[in-house]
Order: sequence, then structure tokens, then C-alpha cells
Amino acid sequence: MNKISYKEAMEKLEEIVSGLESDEIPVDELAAKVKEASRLIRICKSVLYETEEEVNKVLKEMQEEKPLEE
Amino acid sequence: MNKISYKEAMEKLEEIVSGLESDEIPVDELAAKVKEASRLIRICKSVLYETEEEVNKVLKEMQEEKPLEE
Amino acid sequence: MNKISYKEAMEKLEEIVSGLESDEIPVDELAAKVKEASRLIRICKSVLYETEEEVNKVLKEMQEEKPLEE
Amino acid sequence: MNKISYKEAMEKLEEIVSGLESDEIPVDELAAKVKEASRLIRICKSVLYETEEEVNKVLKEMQEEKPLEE
Amino acid sequence: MNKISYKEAMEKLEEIVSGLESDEIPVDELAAKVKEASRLIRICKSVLYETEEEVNKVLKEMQEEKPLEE
Amino acid sequence: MNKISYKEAMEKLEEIVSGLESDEIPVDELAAKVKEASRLIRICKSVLYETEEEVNKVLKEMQEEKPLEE
Amino acid sequence: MTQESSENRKIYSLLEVSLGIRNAVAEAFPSHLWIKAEIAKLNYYPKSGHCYPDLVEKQNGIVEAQIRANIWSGQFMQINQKFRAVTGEPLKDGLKILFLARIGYHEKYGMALNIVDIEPSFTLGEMAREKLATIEKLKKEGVFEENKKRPFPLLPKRIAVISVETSKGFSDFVNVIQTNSWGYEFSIHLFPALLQGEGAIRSIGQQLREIENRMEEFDVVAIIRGGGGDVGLNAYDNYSLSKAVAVFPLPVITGIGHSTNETVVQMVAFANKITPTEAAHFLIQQFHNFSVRLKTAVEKINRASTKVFDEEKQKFSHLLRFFEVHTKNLLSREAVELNLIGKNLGRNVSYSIQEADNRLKTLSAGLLQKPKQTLKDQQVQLRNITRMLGIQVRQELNNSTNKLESLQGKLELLKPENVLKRGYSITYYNNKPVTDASVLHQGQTLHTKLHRGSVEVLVEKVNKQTKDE
Repeated sequence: MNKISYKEAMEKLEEIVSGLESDEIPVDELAAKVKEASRLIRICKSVLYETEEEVNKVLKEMQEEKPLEE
Repeated sequence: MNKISYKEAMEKLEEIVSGLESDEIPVDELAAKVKEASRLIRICKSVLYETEEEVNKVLKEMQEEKPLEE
Repeated sequence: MNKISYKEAMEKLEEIVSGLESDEIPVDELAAKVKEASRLIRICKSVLYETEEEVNKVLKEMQEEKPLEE
Repeated sequence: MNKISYKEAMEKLEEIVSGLESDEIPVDELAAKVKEASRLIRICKSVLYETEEEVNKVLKEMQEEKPLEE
Repeated sequence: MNKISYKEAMEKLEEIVSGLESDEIPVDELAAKVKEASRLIRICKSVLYETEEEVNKVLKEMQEEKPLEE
Repeated sequence: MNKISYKEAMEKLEEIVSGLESDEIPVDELAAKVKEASRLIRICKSVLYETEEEVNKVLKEMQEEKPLEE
Repeated sequence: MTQESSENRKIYSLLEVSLGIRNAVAEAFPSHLWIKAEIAKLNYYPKSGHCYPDLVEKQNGIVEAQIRANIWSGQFMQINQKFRAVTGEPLKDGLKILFLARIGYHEKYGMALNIVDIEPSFTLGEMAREKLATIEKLKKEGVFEENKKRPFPLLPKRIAVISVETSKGFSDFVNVIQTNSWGYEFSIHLFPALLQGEGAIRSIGQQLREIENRMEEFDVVAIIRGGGGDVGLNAYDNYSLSKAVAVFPLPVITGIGHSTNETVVQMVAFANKITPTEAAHFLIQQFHNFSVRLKTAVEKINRASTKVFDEEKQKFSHLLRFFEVHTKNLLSREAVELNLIGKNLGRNVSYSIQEADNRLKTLSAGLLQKPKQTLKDQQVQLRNITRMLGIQVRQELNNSTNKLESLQGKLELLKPENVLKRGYSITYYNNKPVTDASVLHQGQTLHTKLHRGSVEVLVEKVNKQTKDE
């Protein structure tokens, strides 16, 4: 589950980034998108820097906030 | 006032601009149109400013966290 | 006095001028017509002036607004 | 004396002159007609003069008004 | 004496002359007719003279009037 | 003596002359007729003379009158 | 040969028999022989320096022959050194060797081959042959590349390490991983195993199975061997171990030592990283890669959003400029038009007035001329009439005078005196002129008047005549 989460997070992040780069994201949605990106980055960072238990905690928190799947 | 989205505001602005460009706006309505444009620009600026604030905040937060290194 | 629109005033003016050009205005009415034209020109000028003032004010306001950090 | 309009005066004047030209006016009435014509001419001139004065005044006023910047 | 108009006088004169031309006037009446003609001529001349005087006066007046500026 | 008009005199004269010419008048009356005719002639001549005098006078008067300016 | 059967038979002492065997063997194998066999167990005793290898010959994995051997310490060192120099392996269990040996029997120790020399090139060939066979078999089975094709986790965070806890390799590996200066957090789980020699095959295999059972807990497997130098690696050419690695469901990273000759396990592993340190760095590198992607994403977000902001701001200043320029243009255009209208108005009005004035002048001129002309015409007419009057009157008078004179002339001619003058005479009777002779009678006295004077005339004869004569 963890594997999928952060991998998905990276994919979504890069999707958002390429959306941003191709000017597909309207200004109205920019903040939301960047926030979402930030959230995804936090997930990814947690995998890089946190211990396994901490990562699981972060992912659990994140998923409680908002599910990644949209 | 912020009920209107950035995109809508921009579209309205462009409408006004193309109206001016094709001389379709009578002198009588010019001031009103420019006022309207000003209002729309102010709305857009405010949206943009808020978005920028928010985005910058998020980006700053992101960088203040353990930074990514190579 | 400003009940009449710029457009209407312009149309009336053009009517008077073309009336003059085609010698359709009797001498008896000439002074009245010229006075009327003068009045219309003054109205138009005043509309133009006011519009300019207003537009300048709006544009100035727009430029004086706290610019977004760049 | 100014009860008569320029137009009426001109019409009468033209009638008299064309009467004179076609020798339809008897000598007996000649002096009276010439007097009448003279009077009509004076009326017309006076109307024209006044009109010109008035028109010039109006035009001068118009030119003295602060012109709009171009 | 001026009861008779120029026109009537002229008509009578022409009558007399044409009477003379067609020998219709008896010698007995000749002197009287000539006298009559002379009187009529005098009347006519006087009318013409007076008319001329008057016309000249009027015309002179007309020319002396301040002309319109050109 | 002037009771008889030039016209009557002439008629009588012509009557006498034509009577004389048509030999209808007996010689013994001839003298009387001739005498009569002579008288008539004298009358006529006198009328003519007077008329001429008078006409001349009138015409002369007419010409002596101040002519109209030309 | 048990004790119970000693009565009827010649009984040999053990020594006798043993000496007999010894002689027989010495006789049968008088000189050294080149023999090939597999070292089942080396049995090296470092203390004495002697080595007592158990040699076997296997066929299809079944031991068909077995014999003990010995290499005395004096030779072992030399042999082993030479062997190692050539094969990269020390003498060890499982090796196939070609050796020069004297077959000897010792009463006390039994049959033994005294190995005096070993030909390392044979073992090398055997090892190479075995390795090749393993590779070929794996390829034939289509599993050779299998581990390499495993999806490598984005982040090899949870590492199952097969190693020896006390080994330098393991401690190097752990050290590099845990003390990475970037703060990457790994989780390492050690699965201890033998990493050298024949035992390694089984031991590693076992741990691999253990890891496979708990596969969900790990991202990657690292086989870490260290401190053992270059020796003892040919277990890694073993088919079963190689296959186990090749088909392992998680990617396997090897850090099993410097080998000029890659072992099959290293070949089939997902990544072969020679040393434990390198393996550790490889894993850290994956974190770096991930981190770079993240960093790139952040930078891109930063750049893209900055670009969006800049562009939008630019739009605003363009819009502002546009409105400024455009409205100014529009207004000044209108102003120009207004001024033009004003000028036109002035010109047109002046023109209209001028026109009216001209018309008035024309009429005035007509007025100035025509009445005078009329008056002059009338004067001329009047003068003509006057002249005509004079002429006519004079004519009339002349006519009358002429007529009168003509009558007078006629009358003159008809006067009796003038008739008598021409010789005519008038004859009267009784004072009546006689025009008819028939009324006269002879003898009558008639009175005849002549032009001058008169005479008394007596009628002598009357001649009657018709009038028509």
C-alpha cells in the first residue's frame, strides 16, 4: 500500500507539474493545485526522510485528509 | 465581489478589449467600460495576489521543511 | 443638459452640418442652428472631457494600486 | 419690422425683382415697389448681419473654449 | 391733375397719336387734342421724374447703407 | 362768323366745288357760289392757321420744357 | 571378520592385515598418480597446517566414490597459494581438482591419498564449465534476465540484507546507508547466512525463501559479503543459487566482492555492485534520483507558477497600457472629429451667409438697374410719342391746307371771269343766262358779257339744235 501511495503521489505530482508547465491550470485553480502538489511532495519527502512507521503515519494522515484517488 | 472567477473576469476583460479594438464601444459607455475593466483587473489582481501569496507560502513551507538535496 | 448622449449629440450635429452643406437651413434658422450645434459640440466636448478625466482617474488608480511584487 | 422672416422677405423681393425684369410693374407702382424692395433688402441684410454677428460670436466662443487635447 | 395714372395717360396719349395717324381727328379738334396730349405728356413726364427721383433716392440710400463685411 | 366748323365749311366747300365741276350750277348763280366758296376757304384757312399757331405754340412749349435727364 | 569366527580359521591380527593391505597398495600403486576428484570437505586444520580433504566422485549428485586424502602442512601452503593464484579460489569444499597423489594405506589411519600437488588450471576449467552450464541452463529456462526485469522500486527503502552480521561488508553497508549525510531513512533487516563456500548455496537459498515469504515487507534484497577477499566465490556460480536469485520476485542487489570474473549470481542479480559500499551507494543513489525528481518538481512548480504570475502581471500592464492608449486614441479621434465639425460648421455657415449675401446683392443689382431702365424706356417712348404727335399734327395740318388749296385752285378755274378770259361769254336774256337757243326768238335783244365789258346783241336767227350735238 505504501509503495503505491508514494509512487502515485510522484506520478500525480509530475502530472500537476506538467499541467502547470503546459499552462493548462487556470489561475483560479493554481493555489489548490500547488497545495495538492505540496501535499504530494510531503508524502514523497516522508518516504525519503522518515522512518517506516512515520511514513505510515503520514500516509494515514494524508489519506484521512483527502484520498489521493480522485 | 470575488464571486466571479479569474477566468471569467479575464474573458470579460478580453470582451471589453475586443469591443474597444473594433470601436464598438460608444463614447458614452467608454468610462463605464473602463471602470468595469478596472474592476475586473482589480478582481484578477486580487485573485492573482492571493494565489501568489498562497503559492509562495506553500513553496516556502516546502523549502523550510527539510530541503531536498542532491 | 447632459440628458442627451454623445451619440445623439453627434448625430444631431452631423444632421445640422449636412443640412448646412446642402443649403437646407433657412437663414432665419441659421443662428439658432449654429447655436444648437455649438451647444452640441460643447456637450460632446464635455462628455469627452469627463470621459477622459474619469478614464485617467481610473487608469491612475489602477497604476497606483499596490502593484504585485514582481 | 422684423415680423417678416428672411425667407418671406426674400420671396417677396424675388417677386418684385422678377416683376421688374419682366416689365410687369407699372411705372405708377415702380417707386413703391422699389421702396418695398429696398425695405426688404434692408430687412434681409439686417437679418443676415445679425445672423453673421451671432454666428461669429458663437464660433468665436467655440474657438476660445479650451480645446480638447488632440 | 395727378388723378390720372401714368398708364391711363399713356393709353390716352397713344389713342390720340393713333387717332392722328388714322386721320380720325377733325382739324377743329386738333388743337384741343394736341393740348390734351401735351398735358398728358407733361403728366407722364412728371410721374417719370418723380418716380426717378424717388427711385434714385431709394437706390442711393441703399448704396449708402453699410454693406455687409465680406 | 366762326359759328361754322372747319368740317362743315369743308363739306360745303367740297359740295360747291363738286357742284361747280358738274356744271349743275347756272352761270348766273356761279358768282354767288364762288363767292360763297371763297368765304368758306377763308374760314377754313383761318381755322387752319389758328390751329397751326396753337399747335406750334404747344409743341414749342413742349420742347422748351426741361427735358428728362438722359 | 568378527571375533566369533576365530576357531576354524587362520586368524590375522589387525596389524598383519593392515600391513598386508599396505604392501598390496604399495605394490598396486607404486608411483604417484594424477587423479581427479571433488573435495567434499577440505578439513583444513590451521593449527597443524595439515589438511585432510574428503574426496568424492559424484554422478548425478550421488556419491559414487569417496576417499580421504591429506595434504601435509609443508605442501598445503604452497599448493593452496598456487591454486588460489590461478583460480581466484582457495582450496575449499566442493571444488573439483586434478591432483598428484600417492595412494597410501596406514595401519592406523587407513586409506588415504597423499596429495603432493594440485593442478589449478583443471579446477579453473571445471569451474568455468560449471559456470557456463549454469548460465546456459538459466538462459534455456528463460530466467536469466528475470530479476533484471523486476520493477525496481522508486525508493528501495526497506532492504532485506543477506549477510553476516559480524562481517566487515555488512558493517560497511550499514554504515554507508545509515550515516548518509542527506538524512535518507532506510530500514534494514538482516537475514544472516553463510556467504562462502558450499554452505552459502543452501544458507542463502534458505534466507531467500524466508524473505520471499515476507515479500510485502521489503522493497529490495541485498546480498552483502565482505571481508572474505576474493576467495570462495564459486558458490555464486551454483545453478540452484543463481536460479533462486534470478527468479526472485524482488530485485536483488549484490555486493559480494571484487571479482575479475563475475559470478552467475552477480550476472543475474538486478544490479551487481561489487562492494557493499557500492551497493549502499547504489541504493542511496535511488533516493537521490527520487529526491532529484522531487526537487525538479518543486523547481518546476516554482518556475511555472512564477511564470504564470509574471505572465498574468504582464497581461495586466498590457491591459492597462491598452486601455490607456486605446481610450486616448478614441477620445482624441473624437476630439479631432468634433473640431472638424466645428470648423466645417463655421465654413458652411459663412458660406451660407455669403451665398445669401450674394443673392441679395444680385437682387439689389437688379433693383438698381431695372427701374432706371424702365424709366429710361418710358422716357424714350414718351419722347417718341411727342415726336409722333408733332409729326402727325403737322401732317394733318398740311393735308388740310393742301386739300383746301386744291379746292381753292379748282374754284379759281371755275370762276366765270376766268372762263370769260379764255374767250367765253355769257349771254343773258332778261338777266337770265341763255343756255338754249330754242327759247330765243329773232329780234330779241340779248346782253352778252365778255371778259372785258359787255355788248348788246340782236338775235338774227335761231338755230335749233339738239343737246347732243
